[in-house]
Amino acid sequence: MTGRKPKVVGFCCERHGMDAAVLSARSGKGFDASVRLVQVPCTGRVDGMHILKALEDGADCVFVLGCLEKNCYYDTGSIEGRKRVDYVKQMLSEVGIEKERIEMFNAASTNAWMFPEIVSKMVALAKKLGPIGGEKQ
Amino acid sequence: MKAGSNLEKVFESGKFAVTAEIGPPQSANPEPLTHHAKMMKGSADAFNLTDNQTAVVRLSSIASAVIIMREGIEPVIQMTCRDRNRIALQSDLFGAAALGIKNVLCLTGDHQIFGNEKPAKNVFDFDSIVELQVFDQLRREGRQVGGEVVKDPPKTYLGCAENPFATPYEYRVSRLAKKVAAGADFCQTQAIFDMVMFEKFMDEVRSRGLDKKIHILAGVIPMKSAGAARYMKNKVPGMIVPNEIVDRMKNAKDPKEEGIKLCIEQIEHLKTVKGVHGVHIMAVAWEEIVPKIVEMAGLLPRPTFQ
Amino acid sequence: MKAASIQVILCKCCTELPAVLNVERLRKLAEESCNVVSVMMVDAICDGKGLPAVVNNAKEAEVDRAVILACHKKDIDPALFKAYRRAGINEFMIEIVNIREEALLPHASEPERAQLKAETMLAASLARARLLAPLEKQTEAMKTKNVVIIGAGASGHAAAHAAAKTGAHTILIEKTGKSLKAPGIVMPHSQVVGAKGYGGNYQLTIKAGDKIENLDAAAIVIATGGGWTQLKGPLAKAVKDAMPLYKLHEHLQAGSVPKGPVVFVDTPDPAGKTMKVQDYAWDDTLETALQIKRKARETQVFVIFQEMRAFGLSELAYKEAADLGIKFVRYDKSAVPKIDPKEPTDLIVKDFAQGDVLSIKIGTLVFSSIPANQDNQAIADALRIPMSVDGGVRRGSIQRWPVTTPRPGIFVCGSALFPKSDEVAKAEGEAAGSMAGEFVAKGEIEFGGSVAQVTQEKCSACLTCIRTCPYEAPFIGTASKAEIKEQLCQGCGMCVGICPSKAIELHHYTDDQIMAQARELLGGDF
Amino acid sequence: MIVAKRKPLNEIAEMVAPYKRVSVIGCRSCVAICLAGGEKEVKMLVSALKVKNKKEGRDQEFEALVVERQCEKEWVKEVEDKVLGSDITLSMACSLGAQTIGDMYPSHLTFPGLNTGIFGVPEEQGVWSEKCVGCGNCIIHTTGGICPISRCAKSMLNGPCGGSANRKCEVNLDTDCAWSAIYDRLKIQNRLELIEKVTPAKDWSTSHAGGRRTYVREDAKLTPHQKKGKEAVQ
Repeated sequence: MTGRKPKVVGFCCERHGMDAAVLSARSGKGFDASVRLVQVPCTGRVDGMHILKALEDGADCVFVLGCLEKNCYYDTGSIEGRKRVDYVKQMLSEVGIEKERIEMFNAASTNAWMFPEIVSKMVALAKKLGPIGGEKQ
Repeated sequence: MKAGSNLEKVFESGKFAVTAEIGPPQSANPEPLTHHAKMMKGSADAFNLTDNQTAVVRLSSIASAVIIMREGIEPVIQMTCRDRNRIALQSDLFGAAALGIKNVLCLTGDHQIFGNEKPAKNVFDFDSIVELQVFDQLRREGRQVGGEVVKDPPKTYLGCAENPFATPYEYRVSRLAKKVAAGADFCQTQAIFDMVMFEKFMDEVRSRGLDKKIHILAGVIPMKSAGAARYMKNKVPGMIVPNEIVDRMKNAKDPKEEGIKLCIEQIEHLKTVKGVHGVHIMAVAWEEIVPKIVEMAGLLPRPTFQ
Repeated sequence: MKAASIQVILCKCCTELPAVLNVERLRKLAEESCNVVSVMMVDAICDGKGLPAVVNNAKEAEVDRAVILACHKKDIDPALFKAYRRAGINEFMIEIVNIREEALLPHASEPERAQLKAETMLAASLARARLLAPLEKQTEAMKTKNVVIIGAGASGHAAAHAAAKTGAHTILIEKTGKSLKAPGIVMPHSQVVGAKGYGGNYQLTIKAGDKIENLDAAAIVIATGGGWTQLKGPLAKAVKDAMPLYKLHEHLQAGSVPKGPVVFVDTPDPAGKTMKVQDYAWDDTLETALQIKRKARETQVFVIFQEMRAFGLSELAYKEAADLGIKFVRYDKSAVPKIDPKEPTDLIVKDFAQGDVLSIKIGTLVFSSIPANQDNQAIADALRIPMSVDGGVRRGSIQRWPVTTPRPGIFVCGSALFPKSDEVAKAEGEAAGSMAGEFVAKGEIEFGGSVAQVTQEKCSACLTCIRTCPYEAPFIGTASKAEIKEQLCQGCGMCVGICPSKAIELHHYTDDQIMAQARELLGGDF
Repeated sequence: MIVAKRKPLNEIAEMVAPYKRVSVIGCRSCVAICLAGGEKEVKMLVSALKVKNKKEGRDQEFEALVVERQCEKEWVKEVEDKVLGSDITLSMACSLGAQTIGDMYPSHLTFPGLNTGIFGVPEEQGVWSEKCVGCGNCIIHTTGGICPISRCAKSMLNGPCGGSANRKCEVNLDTDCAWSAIYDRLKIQNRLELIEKVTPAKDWSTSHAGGRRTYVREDAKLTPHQKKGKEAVQ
């Protein structure tokens, strides 16, 4: 497979999610460049539509990264975020698309090691599954 | 005499009555019915023919009744409200009476979710109590529920079922009283394993004088294995099986023998409970054991009438 | 609507950016992009030196918004936003792009991909910037200067003193009747039972004795301290006269030395799951153990623990403890200390470090850990703040806001967070008190900005937002449609994400802004 | 309110697959409130179908629309152009909305996107339970305010049946037995005598059994004269 690079979108909450990503970069950890981060204030802000739209617009995989559920800055925000992701997963499986393409993760801002792991997991998945609808676009 | 059935005569004579259950086959073959009728003849006063019990499609109870009557034994047909509206119920009552069927047990019916036709649309135009009331009015006044006066009304002996072990417990006797008020002549209870609880139920039945108004047949189920006991304890809604009974079945060397022994003990005990006028033996898929149990419980010979 | 005119600032991050990326290419791309009227390169936006030039450039070019390619927004000096504001550019019109940590640092080994990614990020932020709208914050005057401190223990006391220094009126609410000396008003036998309002203007309901009183508070400090417990589990069955650490401390103050050997355990329930072992209070345990040894050298002292961390210079005490012969035994959860079944006065414990199984005769058993305060839940419910798993009050962020709760104007300190030693509790109390004082000193509440707003024509009044919001910001207004109380809105956007009628938008994070950014990011091929 | 549930997306996709231009119309009333057919669901549905089409290489155009109350002609009229400009309309309202569009534009195809289920009460966020079947003759004043027709699996009038264990329904063990609830309610209201009386056969002619029902408020109806005036204005 040459040419096309995988495309992964990560919706990260402004609190622990983005901080974890920033800390991992600052601690000298590299991660695959294929990831595109979109900051949201809280993963509870994520609307299923944002995820679906990203898939429509060419993302192979989408992840949502929020605070740990028991330590969410907005109390229940990352729990809400997970519910949104689960709902979209359900919708995807109904239309015959791998629901693994989207995933919810939680991290503490101090978990520098976690972010590169999430990225490599999603990039590997994107490579494995390929673009939705194959190479033609 | 309301209908002059054998069962009615046994009750009127003050004798301890025995009824048993025959499950019609899941086919158009009458043979199993004839076989069971021959085998059980003489061991009970009347035999219940279930009406698509647990919503499993079976040979109809009225047709089954006619088949066993050919063998000279008396049927009690069960008639549920699940599959018939008031038109069909009254029509079937006429039909049954015309065919010589004298005992009818009025039931609401198990929900179709338990059966083999789950997507069915149910009817439930009536519940069992309304069914009793309507049938009672038909036989007494010769008037249909819609007001139409019937020339030759059916003469039917009406039964009902009651489960002393369903919740709310404190309401069960009231519910029996409602069935009496609606016109029930006899009542077959759910299988009794918890004697203490049943006696409490009967205490209240007697205190309200209901034992004088309705003939109560206490239900028993002979069990073949510990598995059957556990199943009834855990899976059958509204059934209470005490742990001692499950343990007894579990520890038995020969569970079948133990099951028979237990059933006979239960019958012996029930005979002593005031207000109990008979037993109803539900040997589900084990019909052949009924004559043995009746004999060993000292209930033979069954009375006969002119 | 007037077309956006955008200023793009490229921060070189001293020499970091040019080392990996082709800055000229970025500059060229920016210059060629739609709506961009000015592109400027600065050495380091964070040092503030280039700020006047940047702002002057913005003024000259008459831009109404800016895209700044730099680093993490949280690390950008607020002076930048102030400077822009002076130039007439609203802070919500400034888009900071974290080129450093999202492209430069993590992808330094693949400069060409990093370059393409940076260019795509620039395009995406321009797309987002075009959709930005200025947002004005509003203010509301605080009705009082009251700082209400809940709990008059070590941390509460420290908080009261610190807050009073800033000129705030302090009101110390204490559940018990203990006599207190503190600045401001002290209310013994009092408890907070309810609260309304928001940071700057809270209305508390206080149960003072048998009376219910209302109390206005501009800020609140939760200093409820730790809870109280007894020995639990199998140990409790065998040892009847175990005492908590503070009891032993009182005995020592009164001059009596406990019966040796003295055995300290780290939790009242080593075998159970009722309480997590916390690594606090070791300063106090160490100090108390030392006091025993200093008073009665011959008394044997054992400290049995799973994890041990003394705070700061308290670590020096380890040396004295070793010199005086205090024995430290570390155990593991897999082999918790238990009483010898044959000898009920002997404690059997496996030394995790050495592997030996020790049998220790108990003279006095002291347990040092205390659980979270049982009152925390009620207070958290009244103030509607989240709790941590351990039953403590949850703080905003361990690094950035250690004594702040997620609710503005409510601060927390000491063992109300999780049990800790006196010294640490006092330090936190001081911090929380000062922060509360400073909060009140502002005299007014700032609200609005990135908050949710309902488009009433679209609202179905389904109540979903009201049920979902953790802050009770949405309510059904007089038009029988949802409205947002901006003072209560924290800008999380949970109501926006769940609204079935798409009737709510979160300013600064609108659907269009989020999706435009994502779309542009996906447009790049790298 | 009316509670509906989105049909599985594969079923919807199959329904609309043969058509090029699809208008998807939601409703801001009951189905928005029960999270089945509001603007959000409409937009997500369209997006999910587009993702599916992308996978399968199918070319379809979608238009996402929402109206205030799809069961009323006047509201539907507002999107008439879009409806008629499409090859097919997928209604994301209850069946009433879908039928209103269908009745207004008989030659236009209108398909249901939702399964309309129950007259329900939101017990908590995300949970709706049936409490009425529209039998047309309310009796809950005699049953402690609890409807046995909808809340009992067998619509018993003289319940509870013999399968009630632990006050739960035998048909669904997570559901409370309606008659146990009625018993408890009448007990606290000191009205247990009501449950002791035999309730006679119910007259079902007021329900759907009596044929399709139309309720009319004569005084609210417009006279032919008034109607004529309206038409003249239009």
